[in-house]
Amino acid sequence: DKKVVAVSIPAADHGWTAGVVYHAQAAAKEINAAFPDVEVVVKTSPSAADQVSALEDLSASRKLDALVILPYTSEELTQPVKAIKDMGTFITVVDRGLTDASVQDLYLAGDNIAVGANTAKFMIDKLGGKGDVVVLRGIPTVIDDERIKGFQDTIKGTGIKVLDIQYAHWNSDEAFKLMQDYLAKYPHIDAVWANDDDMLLGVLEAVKQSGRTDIKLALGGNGMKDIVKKVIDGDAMTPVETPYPPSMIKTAIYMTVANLIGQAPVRGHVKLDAPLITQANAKEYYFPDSPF
Amino acid sequence: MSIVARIDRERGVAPATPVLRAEGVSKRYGTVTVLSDVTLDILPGEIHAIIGENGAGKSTFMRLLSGYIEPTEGTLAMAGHQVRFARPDQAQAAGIALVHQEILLADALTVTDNLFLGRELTKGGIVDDARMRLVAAAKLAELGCEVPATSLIRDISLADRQMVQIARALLDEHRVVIFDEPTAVLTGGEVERLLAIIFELKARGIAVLYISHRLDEVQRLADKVTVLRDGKMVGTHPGHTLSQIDMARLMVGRELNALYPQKQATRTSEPMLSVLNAVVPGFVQDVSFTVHKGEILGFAGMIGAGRTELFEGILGLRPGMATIELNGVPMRVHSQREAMDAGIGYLTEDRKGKGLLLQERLGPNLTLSALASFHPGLVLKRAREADALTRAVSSFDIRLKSLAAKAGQLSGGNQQKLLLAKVLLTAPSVVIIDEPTRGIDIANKAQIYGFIQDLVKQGKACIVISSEMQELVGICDRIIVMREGRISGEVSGETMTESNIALLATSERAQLAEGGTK
Amino acid sequence: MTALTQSTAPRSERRYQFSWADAGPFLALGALLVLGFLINQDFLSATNLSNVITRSAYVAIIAVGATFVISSGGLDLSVGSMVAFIAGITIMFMNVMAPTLGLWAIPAGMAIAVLAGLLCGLANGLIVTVGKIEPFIATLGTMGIFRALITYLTNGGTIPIDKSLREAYRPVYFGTLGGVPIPILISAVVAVLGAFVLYKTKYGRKCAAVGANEDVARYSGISVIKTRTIAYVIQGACVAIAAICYVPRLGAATVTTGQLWELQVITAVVIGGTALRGGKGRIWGTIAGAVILELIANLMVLSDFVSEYLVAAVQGVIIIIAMLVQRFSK
Amino acid sequence: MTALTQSTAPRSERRYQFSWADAGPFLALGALLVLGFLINQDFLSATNLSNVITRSAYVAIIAVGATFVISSGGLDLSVGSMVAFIAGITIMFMNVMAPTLGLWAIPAGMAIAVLAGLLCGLANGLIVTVGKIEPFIATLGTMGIFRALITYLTNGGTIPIDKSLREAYRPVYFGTLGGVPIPILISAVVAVLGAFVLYKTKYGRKCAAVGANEDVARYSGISVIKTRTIAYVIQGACVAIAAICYVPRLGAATVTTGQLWELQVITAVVIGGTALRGGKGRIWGTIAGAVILELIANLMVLSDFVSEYLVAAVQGVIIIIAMLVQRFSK
Ligand SMILES: Nc1ncnc2c1ncn2[C@@H]1O[C@H](COP(=O)(O)OP(=O)(O)OP(=O)(O)O)[C@@H](O)[C@H]1O
Ligand SMILES: Nc1ncnc2c1ncn2[C@@H]1O[C@H](COP(=O)(O)OP(=O)(O)OP(=O)(O)O)[C@@H](O)[C@H]1O
Ligand SMILES: [Mg+2]
Ligand SMILES: [Mg+2]
Repeated sequence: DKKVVAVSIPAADHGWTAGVVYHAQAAAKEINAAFPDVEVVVKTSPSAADQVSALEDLSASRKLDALVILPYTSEELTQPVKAIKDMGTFITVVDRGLTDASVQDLYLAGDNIAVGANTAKFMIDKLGGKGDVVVLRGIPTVIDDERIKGFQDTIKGTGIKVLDIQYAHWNSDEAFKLMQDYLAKYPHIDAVWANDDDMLLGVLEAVKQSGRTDIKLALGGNGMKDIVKKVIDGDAMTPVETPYPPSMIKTAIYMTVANLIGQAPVRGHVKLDAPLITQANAKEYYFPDSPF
Repeated sequence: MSIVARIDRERGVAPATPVLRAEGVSKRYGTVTVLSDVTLDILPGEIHAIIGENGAGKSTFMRLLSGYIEPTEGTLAMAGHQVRFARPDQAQAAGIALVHQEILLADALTVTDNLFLGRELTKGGIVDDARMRLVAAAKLAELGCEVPATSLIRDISLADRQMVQIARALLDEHRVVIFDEPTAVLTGGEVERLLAIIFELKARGIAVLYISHRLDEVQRLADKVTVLRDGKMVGTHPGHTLSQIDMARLMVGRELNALYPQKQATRTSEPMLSVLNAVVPGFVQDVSFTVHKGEILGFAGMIGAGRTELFEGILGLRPGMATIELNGVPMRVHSQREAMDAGIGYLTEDRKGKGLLLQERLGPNLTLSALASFHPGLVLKRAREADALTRAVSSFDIRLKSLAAKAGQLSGGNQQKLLLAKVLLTAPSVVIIDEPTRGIDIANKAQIYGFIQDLVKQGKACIVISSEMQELVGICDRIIVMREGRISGEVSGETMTESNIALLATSERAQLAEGGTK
Repeated sequence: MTALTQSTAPRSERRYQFSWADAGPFLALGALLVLGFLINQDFLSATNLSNVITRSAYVAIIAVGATFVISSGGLDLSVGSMVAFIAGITIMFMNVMAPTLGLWAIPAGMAIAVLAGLLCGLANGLIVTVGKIEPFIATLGTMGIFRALITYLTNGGTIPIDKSLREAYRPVYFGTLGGVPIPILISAVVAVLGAFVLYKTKYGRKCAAVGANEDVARYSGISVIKTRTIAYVIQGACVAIAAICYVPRLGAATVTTGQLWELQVITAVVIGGTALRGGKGRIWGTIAGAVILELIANLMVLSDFVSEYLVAAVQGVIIIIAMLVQRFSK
Repeated sequence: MTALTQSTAPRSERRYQFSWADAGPFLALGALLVLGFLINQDFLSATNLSNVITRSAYVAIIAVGATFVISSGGLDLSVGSMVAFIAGITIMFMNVMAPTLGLWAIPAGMAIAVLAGLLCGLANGLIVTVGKIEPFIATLGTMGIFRALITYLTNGGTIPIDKSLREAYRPVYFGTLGGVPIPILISAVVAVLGAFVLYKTKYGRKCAAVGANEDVARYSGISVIKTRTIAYVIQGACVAIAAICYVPRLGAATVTTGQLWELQVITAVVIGGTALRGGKGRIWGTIAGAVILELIANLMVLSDFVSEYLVAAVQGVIIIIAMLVQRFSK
């Protein structure tokens, strides 16, 4: 009998989640082709409630040998995932940890705090410890909170001042508008941080249009291929990038399958680092064929 | 019940105390005065007719008495006590009911729902549908209306809707019942039954206010007749002393010519529109007829005979089948547009629901079906539209206070005239008019008859569907009578009498009598 | 009058007539069940069906309220945010009270939820009726307001329910009574109550009248403002009940709770046969509509035909087809 | 005749009368400008205002189309997804054509965009009119379909425009003509055309008639199906024009492009004074409405009063207040 690995991820509702869907599907295709006795099923859900529903549906209709899940939110998905674990399913959790850590057999995550912190460190360095910064944040969620927290904790005590911080919903259009408004509101801005690369695209257009020269840095995060390309090309305004690769889902799926069919049990906690991508190492993070 | 008790008590004490009194009431809309300084007493057990030309302010006055609008000036008193109605239901609670000139029912609800709207019968807090249906059916049967109490209003004919409205007003005991042109959409039998009911109300000591442009009804009914002209009161007269001609003269304020124009021999034997085997599922079976160039062809019948449906079916306004020959050319009509383009104009009987955009100004309403002729290039010619409106207002004598009015602000009769003008703008060669003079005052009726005659004089053909037999006899060359969706006979020349039409309209096999009144 | 009686004899009462229009949503439901079975045999398994119906309970409960609002001629786009907002304050209240009240914090919190629902509904109703603002815009405004409030309350994150209450509260979603999941029972009760009020009480008649023709209603002595406001209040109560069932399912309220539910709710109502322009509501049709929507989503998960990217498209197509089938089965 | 001359001689057509109802949105706009200036002096700077108005261009252009749809008694929820879909296929087409056509790929792509817009609009229109499906549901369905299609085309990500075309296309958003940003000019042209068609042509009359009373329109020889379908086609064309202006702004189409624009568009139309139940459209009010919405968002950023969490709430409140002001200034 085939071993079933269910993959439950958010629907592609912006760039990063689109990357997740892409990599998950790629992994499923590769594994289904390579291992005849493993079936990987990918299901996307547009909300937390839908994700819970999808879990119920998947587990009601067949026995799952393993579940790889990138949960919408930690609190809401903990109980439903636990219910599946209780049926004897191997649980791999990606990115957002469940509130009850004992549920996850394998946990693989990026480091959102580090995304914020590393960006902040670079900024402090580059600006010489002082300067006026505006920040664009995404959608009210834990990821967003953690990145902002990492950033703010790091600049505490330095001369870096956050002039303004507003939501732009991880959406380039909204970021474009918000940046235009920041530019109208503040006659002098040293640096911009958009905590996601989708937003950075909008920011860059707005800065370009304004023709202002006071903005020295415009940084993003997440490792979008267009931004990594900029780093490779030695862009002055965006010289660095922090990765938060959606491909972590692929890693997680492979590790889970390895656990199922391999001899070596895979358990525990894997934290992907968020090192600064610079011109020196950018090539390693550049995947021109990924949609993200 | 308590109301009746009170009425009895009052009658015992002071029989002459007016049950309702309007004192010096006026109504203005902005700067437009619609009604000025009207004082009127209404006594219990009295039938009081209000007559006047279209736009004289009759409906406005009635709406004011029954709480639909509030007077700008003046007061109302009931049994000597001053009252103020902010809403119609307050007037209803005080014992005043109005049967509106325009149908005011909720289309999406059933007959029963509409009858009991806002005063449902309940049993232990639960609405008692079964009992309401019974009561509704009984009340409708009493009025001679046989629609099922469970039909949706939108599925029943206009006449039936009017009966439902009347039933609604009569459901509770009232002290004053106001009828605003109740018979405009009714035919002979229904009218008789309604008049009988009104006499019954009178006998019970209930005051009745009655508005009609059918002066014969007024003459039969009214104890008193009050005449309004241009929003002002002209006078109150004892009813039975006035002849119809007197009433007309009082309304118009001048001498009147004959109501019906002299018949002209414009009819030719050249067929203009022939309809063969028309079928409208559920309404009409196998109807064929021909109308000739220069002819006025009448269609008579009881309510529910299917006349409206016949023509709507022919013109593609509802599902139906018919073979048509227009000027000898066979054709099929799938939509009103095609009919218009072929030169067939149709004036609907439902001016409020299907005829006019009530929220729209007069110009756009007038030109709606003839937009092409106001639109020679890309741009709509506003000046041409304004011209057309001015012309229509004068040639159809549309009475209005301002050319910027909305269609819904016109009085009922004037809406009808606007609608007629609208249909004739399409320059049809065959004009089908469903109830041409519904709600039109006597002076203007003559005008419209004249107009119809002008049409046939120009070599057009005209079909007139009417529930007023007298009117058909007065103007038509030939009258087809329908019954239960079929043609039951045809009258012309000597046989064209009201009694023959009535006979054909009601009984299976009619023996027509010759001669009689014309 | 002989003619009249003759001609109308064959027309009988409608009462016992089978109405295709009313049966539409149930036929669509049946068709979907058959389709589902053809696609995947597991579809008709008791677990799967019970899961799906349980899940449709929220939307069904809210949609019962929406049937009132819509049949009275209104519209409410704020219900999704309102669920989140009410769930949020309910959880906060329960958490605060848990130390003093113990498990009694749960019923107390439920009472607070209902109160909050009534107030939110009242606010919507008053803005629409007294403020005379187009319902679409008014409730779009309050949708933003409720959503922002829950964002503010959660500091942009999540409010989880206290561990001490969690287990005791769980059965409200996960429990069964006589083998029937509790949310299904609750939604059945709400639907029966809704049907009773809409079909059997004076208020229901007023509601339909106001939606069918405001003028006629007003002239019949029905207060349009009061009737329509009450419809919004009923909607608020239904949202509160849905929130009460929702909280134990995920154990938390977040800023994304209930997002886009308003569209699902309205779709359920319309699929159920209630006309958006008001007039007459169909509670049972609404329930069928809510189940249909969940079934479609469930089918998408169970079938493997559709690319993940195209799920929304297929759902859209199925809904349009369902409406077409309904329209032309008349 | 006599009656008219007697009592009404002095009163003529409305043409020169001032109407408070029509002025409502412009008054609200003025009030907002004053408020903005009080909050932040930079608000009235030329750059800021020009940015804001340029930004409102998309919504304004789409909302002109929506004014047709709504005044003809319809509704279109799919416009946001349609922008994304059209932008997506336009970019794909341009990219494919760039090697052969060079810069001519840009106008060719624009033509394709317009064609696609007309077809999408036609599809919406036919589903609503011929399919007789409630516009809310029909366009909710196509909204899902368009969104899924763009997700599918982009693989859930982004379709950027070819580098070789980027610079040549940029001015369509960022360029100016006689000092006026091009998107503003385009939306002005669209509005003038829209106003012309709606107020000065036969079609405009038909549109309003169909929206006001379908039966009257039908009995007046107007094809309800044709008229309403054309309104959706016009909507499609407007969406295409908006997409054409949109592409050069960020040089890409993504799965999130145009999300929730449908709500903004409808809000703009309603704030502008067009009634959602149809019958009368106000193109210039719609334009004012679109600018008002952008101004409110702009004010939120420029002012420092509001917590980032509460921005949506304050926007909701301002919109409701704007509607109330409008309502009661009548
Ligand atoms: N809301 C309104 N605003 C302005 N004018 C109005 C309004 N309502 C009615 N009028 C005007 O008041 C006048 C009287 O109207 P009313 O309906 O009372 O006439 P009527 O005597 O009932 O006529 P008919 O016999 O045609 O029914 C008409 O000229 C009409 O245009
Ligand atoms: N809802 C309905 N369902 C079935 N039959 C109906 C319905 N309404 C009317 N009918 C039938 O249709 C036929 C024609 O109705 P209608 O009253 O409209 O005719 P009409 O001659 O045009 O009357 P009017 O004088 O009102 O114009 C009658 O046989 C009537 O019984
Ligand atoms: Mg009148
Ligand atoms: Mg008729």
